[in-house]
Amino acid sequence: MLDVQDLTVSYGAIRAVRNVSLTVKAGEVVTLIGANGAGKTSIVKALSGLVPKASGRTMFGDTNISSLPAHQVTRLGLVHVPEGRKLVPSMSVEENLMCGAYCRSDKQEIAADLDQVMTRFPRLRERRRQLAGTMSGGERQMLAIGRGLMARPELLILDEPSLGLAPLLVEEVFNIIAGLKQEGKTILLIEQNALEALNSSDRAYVIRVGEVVMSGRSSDLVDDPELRRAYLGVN
Amino acid sequence: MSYWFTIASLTGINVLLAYSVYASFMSGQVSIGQVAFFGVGAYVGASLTVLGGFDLASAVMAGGFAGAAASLFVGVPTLRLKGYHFTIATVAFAEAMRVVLHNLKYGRPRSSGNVGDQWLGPDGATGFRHISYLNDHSISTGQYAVIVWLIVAVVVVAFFLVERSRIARILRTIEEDEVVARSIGVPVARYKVAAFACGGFIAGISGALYAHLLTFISGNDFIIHLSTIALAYVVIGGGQTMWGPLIGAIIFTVLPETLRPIREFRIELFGLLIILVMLFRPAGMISAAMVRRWGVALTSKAGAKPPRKAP
Amino acid sequence: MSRTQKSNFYTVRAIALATVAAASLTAAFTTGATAFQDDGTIILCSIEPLSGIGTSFGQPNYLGKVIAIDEINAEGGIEIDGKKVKIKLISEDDQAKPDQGVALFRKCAESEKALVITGTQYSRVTESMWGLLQKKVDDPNDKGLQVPSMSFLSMKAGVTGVSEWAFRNAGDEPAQHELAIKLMEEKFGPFKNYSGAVEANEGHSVAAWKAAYTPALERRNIKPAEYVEWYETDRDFSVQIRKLKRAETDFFILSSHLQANVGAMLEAQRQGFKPKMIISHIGSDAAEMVELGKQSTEGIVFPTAIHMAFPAPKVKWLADEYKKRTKETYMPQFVGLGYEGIMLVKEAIIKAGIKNRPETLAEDRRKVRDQLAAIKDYKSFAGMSLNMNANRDIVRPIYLVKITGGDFKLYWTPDKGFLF
Amino acid sequence: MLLTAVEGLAYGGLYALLGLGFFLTYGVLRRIDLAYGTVVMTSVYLGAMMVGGLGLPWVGVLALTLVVGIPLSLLVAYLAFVLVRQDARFSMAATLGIWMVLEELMLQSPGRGRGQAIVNPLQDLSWWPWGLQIRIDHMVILGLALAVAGLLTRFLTRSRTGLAIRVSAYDASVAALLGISHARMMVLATVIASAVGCVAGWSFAMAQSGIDLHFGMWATVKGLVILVLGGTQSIALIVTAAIGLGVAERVGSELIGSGYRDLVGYGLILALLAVEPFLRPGETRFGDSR
Repeated sequence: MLDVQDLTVSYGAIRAVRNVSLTVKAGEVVTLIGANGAGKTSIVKALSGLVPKASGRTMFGDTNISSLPAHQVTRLGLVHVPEGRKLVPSMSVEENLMCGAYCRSDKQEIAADLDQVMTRFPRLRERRRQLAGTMSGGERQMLAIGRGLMARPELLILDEPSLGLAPLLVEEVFNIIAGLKQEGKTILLIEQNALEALNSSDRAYVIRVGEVVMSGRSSDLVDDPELRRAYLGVN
Repeated sequence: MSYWFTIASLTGINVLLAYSVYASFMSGQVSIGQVAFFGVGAYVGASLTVLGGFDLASAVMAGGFAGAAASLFVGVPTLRLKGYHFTIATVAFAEAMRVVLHNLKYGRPRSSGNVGDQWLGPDGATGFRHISYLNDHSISTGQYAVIVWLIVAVVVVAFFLVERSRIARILRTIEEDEVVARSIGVPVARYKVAAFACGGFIAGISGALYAHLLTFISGNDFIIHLSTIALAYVVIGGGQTMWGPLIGAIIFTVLPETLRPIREFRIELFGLLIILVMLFRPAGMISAAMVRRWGVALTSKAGAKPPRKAP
Repeated sequence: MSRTQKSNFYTVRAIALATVAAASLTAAFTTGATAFQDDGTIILCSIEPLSGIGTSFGQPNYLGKVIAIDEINAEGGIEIDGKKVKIKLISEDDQAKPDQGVALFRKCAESEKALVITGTQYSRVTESMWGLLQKKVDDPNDKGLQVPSMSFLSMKAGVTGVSEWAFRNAGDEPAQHELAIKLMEEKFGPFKNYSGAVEANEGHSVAAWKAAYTPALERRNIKPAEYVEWYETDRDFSVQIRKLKRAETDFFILSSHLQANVGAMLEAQRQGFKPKMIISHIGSDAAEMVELGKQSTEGIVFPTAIHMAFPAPKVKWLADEYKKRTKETYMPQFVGLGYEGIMLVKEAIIKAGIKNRPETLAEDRRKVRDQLAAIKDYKSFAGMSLNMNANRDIVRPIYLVKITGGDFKLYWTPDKGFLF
Repeated sequence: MLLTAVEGLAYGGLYALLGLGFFLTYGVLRRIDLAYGTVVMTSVYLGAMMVGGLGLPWVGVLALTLVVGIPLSLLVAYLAFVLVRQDARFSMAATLGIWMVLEELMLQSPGRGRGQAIVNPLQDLSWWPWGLQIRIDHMVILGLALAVAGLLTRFLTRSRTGLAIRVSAYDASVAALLGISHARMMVLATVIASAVGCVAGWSFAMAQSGIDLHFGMWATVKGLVILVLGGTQSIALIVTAAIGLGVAERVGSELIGSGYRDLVGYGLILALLAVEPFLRPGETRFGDSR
């Protein structure tokens, strides 16, 4: 579904991402793991068009999105839930969710999806009139994922969904991801929490200083001794 | 020549006004209310020389203290406000102050006045006439320009020293992020109020100097326009370093005068200049990077170590 | 050298450079000024707002002056020592800003060496400019400027009090209004029941009320039945007009500017406030009163110095000349005052017998000042006779104009009385 | 007194329209636009001038005002908020420059800065219930203001585009991730804000039968006052604040005269701002602080 060849991203003279190639097939959950500052976020920002791609060829389905602006990429069904949630604090929960469905015009289906999201996250239904700015971190993450789902994504990119959450909430977030995976959603997941990420994904890419240094099936990587030492903090 | 001396005095007064904005601008607070302290300084300064028989130096100092007092009055309750709340509070205060100055009447009757000129001191909307200290004490325009620029020099040197001290770094930290400043133990409110009071003091001095140069003041002189232009001095000149307000105010005051040959089109040209500067030099004419570059260029030519990075 | 010393050194160098730049700039601009009377002309300065908010009265006034100067120079100029000398008018634009006004006044007095400074026309700026003048002539302790200055329109009673070198041709407000009130009494009976409205934010509206209307009314020992204030920038006058209407006064004195006048009169029309007589002075002599105010401003009476409705042929000539030069249809009195002011100055120069040499400038200025102070029975181009009073205001016979049928009609003249 | 208050209510409609334009610019678009009032004034002024010159009927003024005002607002927005984007303070300074240029251009226009007449077809119509004088044109404008307020509220909270504008104003990249074209939304919002401003300016000018150069600065100051009183969170509060201001100003004029009337308004703002952090800690009146 997503096919990235030799992606390079530069900020001025600095090359944040070098010749990264990766693929995501329909129905897969793929994760990018790596240390802070390894370039994971730069990769997905380039994919969704938020930062320009210096070189490389990116295909999404049959469309070449190498130089497409972000809002048009989203319209194709590649939906990026950014790091730090990026909700609009002065909007209510419901308004934030409705924003997710901006690209769609099927009113009844949107209403159905809204109901579905609220069923998935009952907390959001309870607080549908509350302003997003006044909610807790966990609730905001749910809202962010919910907003992403409202777009009916073909590929959902989740950037650090567990960042800054309490351990109990981290677990809940991974439960949600597991649920989405069961429903057959295609997901590209960025995580610092490598162990959890590997446990809930099909395949993984390990990123170090802007390059892919290792890739393979998540279940294999979990057992890789070098990786365990370097990223998982286990001996 | 005395024309250019007058322009020089006016420029000095505007430079002071620009620094009064800059004092709180350093900590990220945008005030459009400096004209209120300017006006208070003008009224207090003029009252002391005209009605109280004080000398110019004490009157100007008193004008400064009056400006500082007024700025504390508005600053203490409103400086805890976030961002533009404070700016709007200063607008409201300035307009309120204008109304007060406009309606102010005190002083004493003049025995020998013409019809309509029988009051010494501010007479409500009619204004405050006979601020004739300069004529009475034979101070020429050239001498006055020197007095004004001596005060400007003191202020510039003070800012030059502050800019290189810990205080400036703290103020810039507050500008960057108040939360960070607070987390490293900076008493943010106290610094903001102190900076604003310094601004009020400079504005007050400037106002007292203005009153004596103009010989007549009235509440309507102190409209909000003046504050916005004072802010423009800083923004156009550059709000990142202490050179910005100086350059901004000088250009703003001198350029319209040199543009006189094109007559009525000079305001358009001038407005255009503001827009152009904002387009091509958004950090103002003098940016921090530019000062650094110059500093490096000058010091390396002299074979010294490059200066520290500006905070 | 330490780093601080170093940067101080460069600061000094920068300041020195800046000083040099400023000095060369100054030189460039002062050499641009006229060398004194090399071309054998009499130099007059003219300061008024030609751009900015005061343009609407500064421009007409300036044009009036230019027309006068053109006329004088077309005749060869003024005779000095048996030789005709032309007048050169140096025009400065103060944008109705007092800070520019003081600088320009000094420029005219010291760099341009003007014999007389005409202006400025905006009373706020006039106040500051005249504050630079010597208060009393021959006071050796007062180092103020010693140059005669005449403003043609600063309609703020008392503004000349600041210096004996200051003169006005704007009219003697107390006398004007005393006469206007007397005439109203003649026509409508005792002036008892009256109300007033003042534009409280404008110095000269307030000054006119205090110095001109109030004394005239106090002499009659009457107080206003209602008195209201508004600001020039106000947009809503309903509260004030209702108060006035409730007071049911016969006479209404309007001491306010154009914009507020129109707004207030429209509201008066709406509320049905219709006094027998409305007297105004400033701000009613403008085409907008009829254009914007429509029927509501009907019946307003104002005293005028020179109005295009005057029957004198020279007034008609001036109006035609003004229309020709500007393509405007209405000539406000500012044009006439400018024209007449220059003629007054010319008269004073002729009578003063000046030498017009660089070394006699101070002496010449003093002589012209004395002649201005002594103006008596000067026959103006509009046919009236003008006198300078002790306040250094020109006293002139007043004429009343009334807005009637969408036009400005001469209402009362000294020789014919009420015309309708 | 009561009479005054009731009439002030009707007059508040004028302020409400003005406040809505400011709400869109300052609250939704979050631009500190000091030239807003001047742009509106310029548009109405030129509209009135052209109608006078072309001999069109009175409705022509509104049409021409919009024809002038919308492109002008877009130009101002492009100059001050698209090209200058580094810091809101610099954008504010740029709008100051625009303000100066526009005002001076009007002085040098064929109108020479003089007041321009605008025909008010309802000029002398008043309704006199129980000794009150209610101007029909004020009622029409109040109705118009309430209608615009209602439509805007619906638009901004219910419609897809309205929500998109709010997201876009908050953060361009968030908007892009939701598939919203930031540039298009900003243009659209500027057009709406400018249209509301033009309608407000035109209504005002019509109610006073003319327009003059003072209107620009006056409108900006009044708009700011309304904004401070009403905040930028809700349209209902803005309308309430505007109507409140209309009433307060009239009652103020009645009780204390014009001289100190404005002092009460400004004093109120100061008091409100000084007390607010204690009343509602953590919340801001000016939308999302980033």
